[in-house]
Amino acid sequence: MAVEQSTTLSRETLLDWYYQIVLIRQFEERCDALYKDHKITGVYLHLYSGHEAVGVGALAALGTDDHVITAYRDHGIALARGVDAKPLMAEMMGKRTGVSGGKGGSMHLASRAHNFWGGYAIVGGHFPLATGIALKVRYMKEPNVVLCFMGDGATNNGYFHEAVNMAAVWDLPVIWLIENNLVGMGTRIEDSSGQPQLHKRAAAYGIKDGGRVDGQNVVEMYEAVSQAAAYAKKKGPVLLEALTYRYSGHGVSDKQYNVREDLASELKQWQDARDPINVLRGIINASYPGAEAELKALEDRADGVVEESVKFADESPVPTYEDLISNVYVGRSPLD
Amino acid sequence: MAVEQSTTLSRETLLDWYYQIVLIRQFEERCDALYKDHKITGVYLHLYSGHEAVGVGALAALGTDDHVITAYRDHGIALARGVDAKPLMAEMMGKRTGVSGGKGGSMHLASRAHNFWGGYAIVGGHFPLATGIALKVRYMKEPNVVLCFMGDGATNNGYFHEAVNMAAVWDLPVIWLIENNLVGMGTRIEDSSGQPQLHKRAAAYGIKDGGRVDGQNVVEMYEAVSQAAAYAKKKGPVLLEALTYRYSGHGVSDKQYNVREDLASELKQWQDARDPINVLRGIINASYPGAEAELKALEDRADGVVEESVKFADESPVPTYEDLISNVYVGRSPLD
Amino acid sequence: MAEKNISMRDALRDALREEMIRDERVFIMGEEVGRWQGTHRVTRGFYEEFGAERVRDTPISEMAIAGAAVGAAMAGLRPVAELMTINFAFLSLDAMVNHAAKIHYMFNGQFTVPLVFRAATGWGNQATATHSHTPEPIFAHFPGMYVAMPSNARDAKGMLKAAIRDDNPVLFSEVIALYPKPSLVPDDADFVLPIGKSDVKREGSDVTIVSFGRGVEWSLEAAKQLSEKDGIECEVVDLRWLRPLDLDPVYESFKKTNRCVVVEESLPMYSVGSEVAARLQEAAFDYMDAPVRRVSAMDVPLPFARDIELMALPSAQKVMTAVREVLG
Amino acid sequence: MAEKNISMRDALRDALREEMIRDERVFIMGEEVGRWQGTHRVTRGFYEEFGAERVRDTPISEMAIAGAAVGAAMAGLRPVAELMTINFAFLSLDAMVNHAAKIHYMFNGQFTVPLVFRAATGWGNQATATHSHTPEPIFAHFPGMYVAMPSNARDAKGMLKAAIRDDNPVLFSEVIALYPKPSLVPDDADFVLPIGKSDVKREGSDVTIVSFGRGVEWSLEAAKQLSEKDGIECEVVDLRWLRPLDLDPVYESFKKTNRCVVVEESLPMYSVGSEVAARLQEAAFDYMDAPVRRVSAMDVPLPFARDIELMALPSAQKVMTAVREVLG
Ligand SMILES: Cc1ncc(C[n+]2csc(CCOP(=O)(O)OP(=O)(O)O)c2C)c(N)n1
Ligand SMILES: Cc1ncc(C[n+]2csc(CCOP(=O)(O)OP(=O)(O)O)c2C)c(N)n1
Ligand SMILES: [Mg+2]
Ligand SMILES: [Mg+2]
Repeated sequence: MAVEQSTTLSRETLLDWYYQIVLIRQFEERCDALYKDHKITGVYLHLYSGHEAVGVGALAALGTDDHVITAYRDHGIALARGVDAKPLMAEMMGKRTGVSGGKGGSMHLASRAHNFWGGYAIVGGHFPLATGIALKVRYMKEPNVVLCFMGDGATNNGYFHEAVNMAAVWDLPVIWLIENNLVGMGTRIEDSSGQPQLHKRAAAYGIKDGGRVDGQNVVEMYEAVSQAAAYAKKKGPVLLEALTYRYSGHGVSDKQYNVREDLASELKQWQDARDPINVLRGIINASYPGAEAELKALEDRADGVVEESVKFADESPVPTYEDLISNVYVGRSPLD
Repeated sequence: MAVEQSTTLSRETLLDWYYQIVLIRQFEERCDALYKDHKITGVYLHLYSGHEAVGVGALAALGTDDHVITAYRDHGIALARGVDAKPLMAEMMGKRTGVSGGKGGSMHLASRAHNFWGGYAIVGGHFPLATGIALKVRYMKEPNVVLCFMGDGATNNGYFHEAVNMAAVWDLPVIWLIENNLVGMGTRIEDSSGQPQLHKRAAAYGIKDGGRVDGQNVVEMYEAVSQAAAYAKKKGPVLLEALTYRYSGHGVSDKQYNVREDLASELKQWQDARDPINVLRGIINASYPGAEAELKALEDRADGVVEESVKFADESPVPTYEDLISNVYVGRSPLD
Repeated sequence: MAEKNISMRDALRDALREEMIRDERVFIMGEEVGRWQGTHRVTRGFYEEFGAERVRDTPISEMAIAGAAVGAAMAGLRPVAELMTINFAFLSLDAMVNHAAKIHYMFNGQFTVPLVFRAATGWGNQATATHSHTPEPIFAHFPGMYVAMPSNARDAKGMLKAAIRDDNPVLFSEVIALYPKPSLVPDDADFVLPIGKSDVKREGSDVTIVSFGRGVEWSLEAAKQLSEKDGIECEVVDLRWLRPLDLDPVYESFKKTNRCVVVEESLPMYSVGSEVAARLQEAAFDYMDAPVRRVSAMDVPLPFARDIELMALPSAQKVMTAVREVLG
Repeated sequence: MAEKNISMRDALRDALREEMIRDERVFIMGEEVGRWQGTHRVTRGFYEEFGAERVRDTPISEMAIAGAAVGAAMAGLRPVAELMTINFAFLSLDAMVNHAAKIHYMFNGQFTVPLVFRAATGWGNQATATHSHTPEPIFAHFPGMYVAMPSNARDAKGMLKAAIRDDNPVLFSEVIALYPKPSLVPDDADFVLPIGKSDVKREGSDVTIVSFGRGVEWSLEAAKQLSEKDGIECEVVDLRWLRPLDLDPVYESFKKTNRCVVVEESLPMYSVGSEVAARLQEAAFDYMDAPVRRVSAMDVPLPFARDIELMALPSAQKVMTAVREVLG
């Protein structure tokens, strides 16, 4: 059980975060079921369950004009950013009404209207995009920050080094937020990184080391990212590491947890002791006791939203040949 | 003028290093003249003048079974490794008798017999090669070390991050030796690296930080690399930074020193105060006074060797069509 | 010789395992090749059998995986470096083209680079635009590195063993959709196929179909149906290697059929279909009764949604249409 | 319209400068574009004129240069990212092909990526194997990004301005050997050439020569000599863009000449020559009096030594031989 910890944040805020975390959890669990039902198809599906507090806490610290970008584990981040569940679920199912018109799939959710610049499936590929978006912020003298999520494994890719260094040299307003879930696919952090305390890599770029944060605690995430954002806007990049854990393995192809006892027991420990929903329940209890009925109502609301999203997606049409050949180029058909 | 500093190294050793440093300086100056004479042709020629003590001191610390690899600024390193000046000069001139048969040119010198794995012209490209060679050393349980030279600018390339991290994870015996001459082409270290104290990047990989060494002092280079080699063989990678300066700009295409006074005056300062030949002269004077005549004799000897190499290269035949199509594949003609 | 009916996955696994047993210098490195058992289960059990030294899990560092393999190969080992999928090999292009493929030449033979880059390839299955490449032509564009792409289990085994034993760098592309498909494979640790040899997979006198990788499956299926339905007999030539590219059997076949269709899973431009058509009209101009036709993927990125993804892909049906077209 | 006789270098410089003046969102980033004045002096004086914000010297980070340009373009700027030479663009391939070229499609039009990747290209001058690539076909293989390669100063200006104003990503390859060559260029800040249009550079009735980039120079030289010496009149079509590839003028010309030679600086396999020959035999089969012939570099890495380097390269002489061959 998580320790109960009190906070001065408003009740409303905490309940809102509770709703968001629960919404993500339910959305992800529903996706898992839909995959088993062959309603969501394809080879890839990477659930955010377990990571919810990282995304919700981090995004609570940003304004709507700030910018967000991430990798393929993106559903939860899209939801936390306030993107409607319906077009998200429709994208998961490859429907025409999906955020990316059914052409991107679960790994390529995005919403321009939310300054959510998308999920990206090439490990590290979005890091320099974050640098570039931050460059535009500086170039246009805008007061905003770019939040770039990444996995622990991804920090060993050349893209990390080049993108973070470039942002450092140019003092760009980027928060590099590592969601360290201890493993990339099946490779443990100790086997992939010479420096397993990833936040310490800040020293290689002379940027602010934001330290290690408890990624299962939404309040701590919120506070750490708030501070990082203030710093980044004024001075330049921050590297921040959030410790978290994935509940559903790497993705739908991950069979490790069935055969490896060490992993299964590690997972159980995280779920028992550090589940982000439980941790937040504890905080709410400590600060504003007696909210049980409201929490239950929020869970029901989330359930309804997910249900509705599935119905919407299910009833939506699939893309057509026109969609296949549209948006290959701006203003030109690929058949020309 | 360089400070005079005494040492317990043998007179013989110091004189040998003096000879090597002078040989490199003369070889490089001769190359420059040959380029102006159109005897060395092509678009690339990157002289090692100014860096001599780095290469000579570092290589003095290695055994013949240790391994050496570098970038395109490789002539001096080849000489310091003991490769004969004749086939080196022949390679500069694109002759059939060159170390690489006239097919590699100045940027691609190598000598398998000397465990000198070559110069490489894609910035960063040789870093993972060093990792791979060190992997072989470990795989075969050999007691040796790999010394990988690199420029300051090159440390900002993705190859650096991936290759150094991989060597760190696997505890491989590599010395990553940065020849920090403060600039890559025309870009100052502060404008290319968020962390201008490059040795501190060791922290990002959890490897040994070998610190910053005076690259103009051959004795300090020798000592630092000796220590690094001992450590690397036993424990794993070391990152070492040598401060040095290039005397002839980036390469033959570099016109900056003609137009930029800041650079010209910086160059003059280094030459006046920290020239590796003068520094070593000072050390010899302090430790073993009265060697002037011998030093002069060594200079003459170097002169003779360079002269002979030019003659050899000049009289050597150019490659033929057979050479053009040989060694594209092992055991197969490209025309098949 | 005894044969066994096994999947391409198992044939590749056998090839790797036999070569590792045969030669201690052969080792495997790549993402998830060890404890995870290989993303596509080709190295299943290897970590347990050969240990962490010879089955090396790497960080997500495609530049270093490829480059370290080059260094290790130069130094005397025989690495099999897995790039997980060919899509990630874009990050290894420089290490492959400017290093693996050039080092033997640039240093005039002082070093050899005996390694194999293995990569899973092919599109389909909604892997989406970034994960659906079949870009072997761009790697085969450059001299110095061979490019292999087997179409069945038997070839896969013989070709992979050849690649490992050869002293040149080889990019070995394995079509994901073919992993589970079985065929008869010689149960012989020395079953090695020659490098750079095409293979006639079906004889026929009416039309020559040239293909490789998964295209061979579509071609054979089309040939079967055309024979049954229309009495059209197609000869199917499997290139097997995109470099060295062996077109002799294609020319020979064409001199008999005078008509040709090239089938590939890849994009249409600057591709294998282009090269084969160009070479054929040069080598056998007088035998051409009709233009060479090409069947390939549509010239668009691959979308996620299944229906439209399928529209963009080649198929046996599309091959049949092309064959009927060249017959006029 | 007034014209001035300037080098391709200056024409490119004018194009960049005019576009930077015209649109504040246009900026330049790359290695040595600023204080060094550009490796090939194309951005000479820009650092002083536009300042460090708009003429950004970068670290030696080709992945980040390309990727940051993509991000900046998505966010509303119009970056011109210089990759110094195309050889280093191998390190940018993933950012170009999996990001620049795919983002508009994958997110169904939510983002556009209006940027230009500039790169110096071409071999010759003993730059050796790693620094002598002309690999544009491998970039043009993939949909989603245009590929331009002008053959003279005038085209260079009009095409670069078109590339900067267009909302699609463009790889703009500039042949180093052409930088100093002058031609008449309109002195007009709105001189913009259409994207994806080939151009007939010389009219003629006997043989169609198809080329691009530096090959156009060899082709025109060959055409001149063939006309003078043998009375053979060649039509020379300059593709200008490898994607979109406009072959209509080629077909049209071929229907008149019935003979074709494709000339390229690149390697021969899976290349432009392959694509043009394949398409021509498909589109104009009935007009073929002889097979299309291809002139390209030899299929080897480029060596340092000058004599043998030249042997490997195409030339006007080799074009003349090929033209005589197609004429039988
Ligand atoms: C360049 C590249 N290499 C490999 C992969 C395959 N791959 C996808 S996710 C992944 C693991 C990433 O781990 P991490 O960054 O820790 O993120 P997590 O999945 O744990 O959230 C790998 C190796 C890829 N998509 N792109
Ligand atoms: C990947 C790559 N990018 C760019 C270049 C062009 N280039 C050659 S040397 C150089 C500067 C390297 O600087 P540094 O590493 O400091 O070495 P130095 O020349 O100072 O010894 C650059 C940018 C290259 N050869 N390879
Ligand atoms: Mg992870
Ligand atoms: Mg330097």
